[in-house]
Amino acid sequence: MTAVLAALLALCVFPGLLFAAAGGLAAEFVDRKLHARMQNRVGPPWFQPLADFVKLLSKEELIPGQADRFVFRAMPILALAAATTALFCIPLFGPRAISRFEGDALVVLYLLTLPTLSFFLGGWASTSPYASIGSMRSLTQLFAYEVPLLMVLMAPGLLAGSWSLSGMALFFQAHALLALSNLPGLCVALVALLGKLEKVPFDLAEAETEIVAGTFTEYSGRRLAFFRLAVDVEAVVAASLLASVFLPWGLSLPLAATVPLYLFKVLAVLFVLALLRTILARLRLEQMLEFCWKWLAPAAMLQLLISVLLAGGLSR
Amino acid sequence: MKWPGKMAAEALRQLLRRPATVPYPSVPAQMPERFRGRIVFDAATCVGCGLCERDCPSGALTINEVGKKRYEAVFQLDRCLFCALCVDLCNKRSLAATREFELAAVRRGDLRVLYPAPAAAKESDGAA
Amino acid sequence: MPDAAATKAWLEERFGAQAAAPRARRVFAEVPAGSLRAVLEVAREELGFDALCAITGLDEGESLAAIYHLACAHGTVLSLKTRVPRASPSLPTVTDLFPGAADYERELDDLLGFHIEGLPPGRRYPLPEDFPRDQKPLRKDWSAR
Amino acid sequence: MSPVTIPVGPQHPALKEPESFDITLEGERILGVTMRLGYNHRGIEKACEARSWVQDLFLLERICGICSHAHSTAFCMAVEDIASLQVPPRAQFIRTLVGELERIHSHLLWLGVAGHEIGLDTLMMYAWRDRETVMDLLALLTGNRVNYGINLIGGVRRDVSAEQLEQVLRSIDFLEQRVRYYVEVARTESTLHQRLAGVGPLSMDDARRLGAIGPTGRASMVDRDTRRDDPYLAYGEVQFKVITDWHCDVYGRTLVRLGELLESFSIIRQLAARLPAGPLKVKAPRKVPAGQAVARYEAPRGEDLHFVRSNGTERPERVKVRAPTLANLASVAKMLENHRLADVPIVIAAIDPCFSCTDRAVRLARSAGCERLSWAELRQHGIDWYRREAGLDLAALDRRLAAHPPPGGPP
Repeated sequence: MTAVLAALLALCVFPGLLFAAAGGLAAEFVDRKLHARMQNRVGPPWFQPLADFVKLLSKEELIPGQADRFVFRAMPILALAAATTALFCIPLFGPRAISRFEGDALVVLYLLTLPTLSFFLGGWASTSPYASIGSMRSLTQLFAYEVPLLMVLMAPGLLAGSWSLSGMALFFQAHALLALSNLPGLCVALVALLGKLEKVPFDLAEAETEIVAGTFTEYSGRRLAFFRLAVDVEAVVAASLLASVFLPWGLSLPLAATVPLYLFKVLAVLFVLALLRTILARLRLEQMLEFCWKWLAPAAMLQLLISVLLAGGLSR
Repeated sequence: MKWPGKMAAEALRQLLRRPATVPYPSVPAQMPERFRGRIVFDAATCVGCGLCERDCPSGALTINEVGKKRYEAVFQLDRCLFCALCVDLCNKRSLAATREFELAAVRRGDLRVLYPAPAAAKESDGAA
Repeated sequence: MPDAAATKAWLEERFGAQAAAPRARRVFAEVPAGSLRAVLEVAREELGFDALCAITGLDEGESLAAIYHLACAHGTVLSLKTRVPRASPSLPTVTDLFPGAADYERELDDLLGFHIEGLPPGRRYPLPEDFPRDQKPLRKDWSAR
Repeated sequence: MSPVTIPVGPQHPALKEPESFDITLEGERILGVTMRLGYNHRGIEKACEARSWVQDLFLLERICGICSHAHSTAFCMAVEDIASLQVPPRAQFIRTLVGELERIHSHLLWLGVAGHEIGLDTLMMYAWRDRETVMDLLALLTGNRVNYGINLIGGVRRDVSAEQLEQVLRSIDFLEQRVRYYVEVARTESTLHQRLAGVGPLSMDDARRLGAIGPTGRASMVDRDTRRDDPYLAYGEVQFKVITDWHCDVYGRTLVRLGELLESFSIIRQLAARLPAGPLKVKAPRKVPAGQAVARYEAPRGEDLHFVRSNGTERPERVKVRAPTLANLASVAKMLENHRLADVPIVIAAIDPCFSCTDRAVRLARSAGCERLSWAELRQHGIDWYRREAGLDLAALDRRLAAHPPPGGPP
């Protein structure tokens, strides 16, 4: 009975839906505020993302006549569910995540890819030309950033000899200095994350001035609110993932220290993301592909090489 | 040398600066002295020559004779384009441009402003 | 370098056109519709009037007129007027000489009812597609009410 | 993938004014573009024929919100030419000063729009923040931020005081430093450069053939500038360079505009140093003698041409306005040929289109098979939906609105 209650609690409150949603809205606020201040603007008040969410919930929802209604309706829920589920496997306030098993690193990556796929399907199902082009772009983009991201996330795993995020975290608690070798990977991951979160310079899928709102063009009301929340949750999950994999220090400290430490790391990741999207222009699709394959993927290979060599040295 | 992120220093500097945004309307906006806002009419000095009415580009202004040498002015603020040409044309300086610019109204009727003739009781006052 | 006086003299001599140069760098001339294209072409080739700035359409009662404003690199503007009868206001297109002129000619058609011979097909400009074709707003006898 | 046609406009985030570009795409590649213009046609030329000369001046100033001074000055010059009025030199200088300030505000506006079109909103925020300086200057000098109303046939309406000139020079110094920073950014920021360089190419031959003017033409080495070629106002008395560029693309157009900003600062300094004393205007006749004139004015977007004909009455017989955008639109289709969808917004923006100028009656584009709701139906639908779904009763508001219809609503 208590096990069921605990599971329900985990599902709904921590680190489940409530925590993820609160974290996501907070992350959106931080991002928007930093973006605004770097542009010398005031920026939104702290409750603005929540207010936007509530407002969207109360709005009328329109579904295009020719849209595939089931896919159109299901995709926002799928995106939100996938992003939230990923949080269960990420070590937040300690080296051990709520759910951990060998190979959970890949599951998290898979779960983080699902929202992008759901954007694609949602956009495709809505049959609008803007959304279709946005969908094509988001899928094309996926292949560009996903490979480098996967490679750099594998690198610490190679070093730690574990395919579990918790396993990696535990390993780096013992070998704190070795985590420094992953810093090139962190840089690659931060750039790839801009693609995953569809932010400038990689926001081609929803490039406002070109294709209106891209994949989300036909979405309104509740479904749009869920999609936007899913993006926010994805941001906080991805930031947590980067924090636990690339900045694993201090996870075995007492809870009173790990909680602020976690917040600090996540905020640092969000800050870098906000800065990058402030100072860069949106790339074209072929420019993005070229950048990712020409620069990002080789950098990820380099990180992999460093980790392989280090792992070889350790085992000897 | 071309490199991405040349604006980083500038962007980070802004973090330490106060936002450039003027928090209007909580801080009122001050218009410069020459601003051409709502036109006011001084019925006491008007001689009813009608120069202003004749040349108003949008026909926003009418001067009516209500009694012997007594004139009232009617402004249609929804037609007025705030060029203040009428002010320049008036030989008796009966018209003046103010710095008032917050003229939005919910009803069209509110945009019709009557400046009554002098003897018609009260001082000329603004929106009805 | 064609200044106003030289341009005026050239027009009078070459085409026997009536020309006037009321101020520096401005020439006004009238040519018959038949020789319009020839004058435009020769003015471009020989005097360097290589930019067609605008075409003004006029309603002069009995006739309609079009003024072709040409500019050269030295600032002289040559305004060539040509008249056509109101009953059959037909002008040859100049889009082959000045490809940018298509919109100017469409405007002549839409607003004044010129018939431009040889104008490449395209959408109307500037009036909406559902505006009655026989209504020509810039004619003097047309009013909005 | 079979070709798809996507509508860019009449309502689209990339366009600040309603115009429509139907773009046929194969993947990301553009196969063809059809333009539909005229959404902003307001019949101003016709309206001018029914108003007096001075009324027309203020009507024409409202053709466009950005280059309003260009239109009003061009009209004034044409009328003064017909009536043989000698405008006092001080008035000429003040007109030139306002004209150059207008160019600064327009080019900074353009820089911001260009940044926004390629996703660099930060550039827009900075450029528009700095543009406030010049807007405030214009308000200080003329009495308003746009539609300055400084012109009168025969001169100007307001004088410029010594303190105001000092304020102008101080602001110019600040703006110059900012513009130098933007030049630096444009030259060195690689993502910006990647989005601009090679985009929307227009060769010198094409530019000449299609009649491209203003910065669009000058960025394709068409060395034309009315200010130099056909000097008007006080331009004959100041030194300035005509900025041209050999890039022949959006990047070149950016550099030309930034270069022109620096030239404008220099022109303003010369004007301030040499502002002659004297009267502000000469009296203009109410009936302009019969005649005709062509006036050309180098607006921020290119040459603005006004043709005015008078028949000796209180009203003009014909006023023809050819705004710069119309001359440049023919080039846009050329620039977009075989390019990518992603470049459409910046290529259109790069000619700095001003469609209100161009078109000078708004109706919906009708397409078959669409359900069209009238304003009243749409409003009723909203009220019903909120009552049903959200339990909000907007009927009280509805009753108030019914009693007093909102301004601008249909009868």
